Amino acid sequence: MLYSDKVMDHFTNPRNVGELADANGIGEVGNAKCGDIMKMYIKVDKGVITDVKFKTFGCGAAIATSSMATEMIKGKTIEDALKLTNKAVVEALEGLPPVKIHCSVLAEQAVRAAVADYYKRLGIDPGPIVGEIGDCHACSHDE
Amino acid sequence: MAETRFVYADNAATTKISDAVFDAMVPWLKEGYGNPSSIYRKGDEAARAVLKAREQVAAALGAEPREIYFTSGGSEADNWAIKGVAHTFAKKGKKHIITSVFEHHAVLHTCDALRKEGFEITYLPVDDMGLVSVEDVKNAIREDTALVSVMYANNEIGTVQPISEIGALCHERKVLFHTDAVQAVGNLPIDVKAQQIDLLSLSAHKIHGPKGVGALYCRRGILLPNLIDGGGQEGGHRAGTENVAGIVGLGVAITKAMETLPERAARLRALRDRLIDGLLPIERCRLNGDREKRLPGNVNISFEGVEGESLLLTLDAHGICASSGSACTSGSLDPSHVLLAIGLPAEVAHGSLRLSLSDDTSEEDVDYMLSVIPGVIEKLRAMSPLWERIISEK
Amino acid sequence: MAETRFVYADNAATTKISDAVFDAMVPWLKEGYGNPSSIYRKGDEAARAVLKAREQVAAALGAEPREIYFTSGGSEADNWAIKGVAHTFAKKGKKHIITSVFEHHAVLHTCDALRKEGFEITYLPVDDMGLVSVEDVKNAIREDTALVSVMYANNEIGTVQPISEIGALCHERKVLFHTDAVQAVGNLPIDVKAQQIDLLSLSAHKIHGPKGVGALYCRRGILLPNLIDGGGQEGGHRAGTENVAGIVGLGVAITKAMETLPERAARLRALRDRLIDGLLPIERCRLNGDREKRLPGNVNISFEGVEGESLLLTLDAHGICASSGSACTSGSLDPSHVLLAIGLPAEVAHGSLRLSLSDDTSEEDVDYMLSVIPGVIEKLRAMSPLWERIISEK
Ligand SMILES: Cc1ncc(COP(=O)(O)O)c(C=O)c1O
Ligand SMILES: Cc1ncc(COP(=O)(O)O)c(C=O)c1O
Ligand code: FES
Ligand code: FES
Repeated sequence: MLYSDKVMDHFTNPRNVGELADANGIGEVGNAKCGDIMKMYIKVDKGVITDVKFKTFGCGAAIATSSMATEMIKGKTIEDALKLTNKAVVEALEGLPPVKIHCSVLAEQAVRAAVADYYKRLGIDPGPIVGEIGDCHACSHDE
Repeated sequence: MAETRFVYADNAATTKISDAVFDAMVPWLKEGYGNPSSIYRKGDEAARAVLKAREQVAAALGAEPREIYFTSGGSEADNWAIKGVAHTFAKKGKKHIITSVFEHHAVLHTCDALRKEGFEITYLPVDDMGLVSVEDVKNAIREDTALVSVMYANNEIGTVQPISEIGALCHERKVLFHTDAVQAVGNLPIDVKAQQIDLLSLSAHKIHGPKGVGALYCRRGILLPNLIDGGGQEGGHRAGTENVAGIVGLGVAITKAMETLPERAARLRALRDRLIDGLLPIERCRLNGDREKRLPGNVNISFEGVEGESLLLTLDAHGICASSGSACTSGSLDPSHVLLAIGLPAEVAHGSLRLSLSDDTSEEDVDYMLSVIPGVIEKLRAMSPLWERIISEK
Repeated sequence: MAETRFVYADNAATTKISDAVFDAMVPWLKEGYGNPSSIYRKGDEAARAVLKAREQVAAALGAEPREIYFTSGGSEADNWAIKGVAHTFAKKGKKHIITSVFEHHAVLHTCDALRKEGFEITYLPVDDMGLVSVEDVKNAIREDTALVSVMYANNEIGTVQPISEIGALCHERKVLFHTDAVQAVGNLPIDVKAQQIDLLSLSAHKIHGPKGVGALYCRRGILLPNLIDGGGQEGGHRAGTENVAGIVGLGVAITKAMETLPERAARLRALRDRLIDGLLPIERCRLNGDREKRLPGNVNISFEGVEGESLLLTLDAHGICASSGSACTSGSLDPSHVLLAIGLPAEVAHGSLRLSLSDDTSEEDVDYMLSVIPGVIEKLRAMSPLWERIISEK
């Protein structure tokens, strides 16, 4: 499979795993049929993501990209977190095999889903801010 | 948890070459380099070694030496048998082939290729225990059926098919019968004559022989067109300078495996059953495939809420080599066609684990796996949102 | 006559695995038994070894790694290339293939099989020096030509064909060009891009690598249907668990051969020329094949009045392994199609001797052959009624 050492590090010792009791934004994306579900918990304070946790059902790349994504948004403002792209996550992980790129897309989407949920809880329509979360492009499975 | 130990539990994928096989191969990789087609002594010695291996393979199957053709492995043997029969019978207007939905890809993709050429393929279902029904085969046979191809034992879930019954049926209905016995050879008794098998594929690397060599048994009287044309090797039926060392290795491997089959199988079955019984108490898991009609070394269990690739990678970190039916390990999108065929929902198929044992597997290896796997499942479930959902729904 | 010595002079038939190749293979026959498709480290290590070998083969040919597909040898590569191109282009109505009359049987019999399927084959003649004419290729190309397949160097008489010119011509005429380079690889410089070769077959056991492994170079963009369908190995284009040890052996063998090609070829040419010059003074003999456009290690001489098989057996008794174009050695009735193609009368073709040298051949080996062969010829002629007739006629 040829995962990079960085991927293996994040897979073996995932950062920020678990649930966040006082989360004020939770997003879940993916589809169990395809073998991937990502759930992201964020705690937002004054526009800054002060804490983040994740749970993932998925392959090595799915777990590693979740872990890396949480590291990359922790302490960032919501605006910066929304700028996180799957490409940036893949780069930070020193690459992914081509067949695993869709797993990194899932990580990007999980962050956006969590932010969208945060706005929804505030009674704000997340649409204009977060945009379309979209489906996994890798497959046509519907939930 | 015990100290890390290396446990190779993926013997259905490939096995380690045994010392006896390696030692038998070395002379042919060193001084015995003659070409078996050459008439000088150095060539003749190689030809004799190939002949001896042919006799060994024949003896292991209850066949005659001239019914054995060496190939580059199980896949080539499957392709040759199926494409060969298909193209021969197509000339007589028989363009229908019967196989099962859960064959190895070497058979399935060969049938797919033939389908695109205009052949009609019936893919028999398997029941939830992973067994093909003889009745289904019977009902599927038509006037224009050229071949029935049903695997001897499944590579993922280890289920053993009713080969003798299918053989008798095909014989009675005068339809040729091929079986992919890559997983069965060396693990189950085989007698091609008694079982009325017309064509049988096997591969050396599944039985502690080398990779890249296999054989096709083709019953005397059946004339297959060549898959690989050229020189006069294999009686003019399969060209290419013989892989002498590999063929010698196959001969030794199959002889060793068949010689001691009852004892070996009994030991494997005991290890297998201890592993199954030790894992099944884990919450929300199930054994895939019939428990009795099963290869002696095959364990295949699905753990809900767990994804196969991450399971394999975690086990690897603990020194355990295993395999899974998850799509994620293969880079495809759908999980194992075998697990879907026995009715597993996709999300459960993703969480399957195959542990396949061999003569190299020890009691301590089983102890170790039993000490490691439950904790790994627990850890992965703890971080799985799917598991969270399953638990909350119950 | 000198004391008996063992001289292996049949390196065009097969070679001895070199120590470097053997040493590189052993780890993959022992502890490195993982299946390259498995995701745990033991599998990944094997996958990396296969990848490295793919890079080595690509580098040796001036190709890209993804253009290299491992096969079970030269014959499989030839079959795959030719049948694959034929079946692809047949769909577009192009059912004409051009080859030469003196190809290896892996090409000729493949073309014969296609002919029986309805393809039209043009067999180009060769001149009395054993060379294909570019002009002939040019004249043979038609609107419906799918493929030109001309061997790089002939296995019997060692003549090297105008590959770059044929490549340029095919490129210009937009016809695919395949070359069987089994004898050329490791003995002649090759650059598939510069020479505009679309498909090229090679085999490890001709260059001090193992038997049963080879490769097909297939230029990027050419999509061949599979010869062997099944698992996802070789990018889904050639199924079967990889012969890891064999593939590693091929990688090392081709690297060693290409690395030191100029020095090695120069040494071989000197040995070859000494052998030719030492044998040609024998009465009524002739060198077969062009003297200059010739493999560095190939000697092929016909001795009138002598029959090949008895010559080989006598040489074997003197410790010399060689080959012949005699039908008697192959069990067929006609002598070598190659020797007939260059215009040799059948009775002369019967008396041909091929001595093929390699890095393992020493000056002393050449001395020994020169000390033995003339006497052997003399002895056989003394008992040959054909020789008696020839002599009386002159
Ligand atoms: C020119 C040529 N082509 C093809 C082959 C076949 O190669 P292999 O024996 O590896 O199948 C050979 C040698 O046997 C050869 O000399
Ligand atoms: C049932 C079955 N058939 C065919 C094959 C293919 O054998 P090989 O890898 O030798 O081509 C395998 C293993 O890979 C197998 O398990
Ligand atoms: S989660 Fe299935 S491939 Fe990544
Ligand atoms: S949801 Fe990602 S592959 Fe289907």
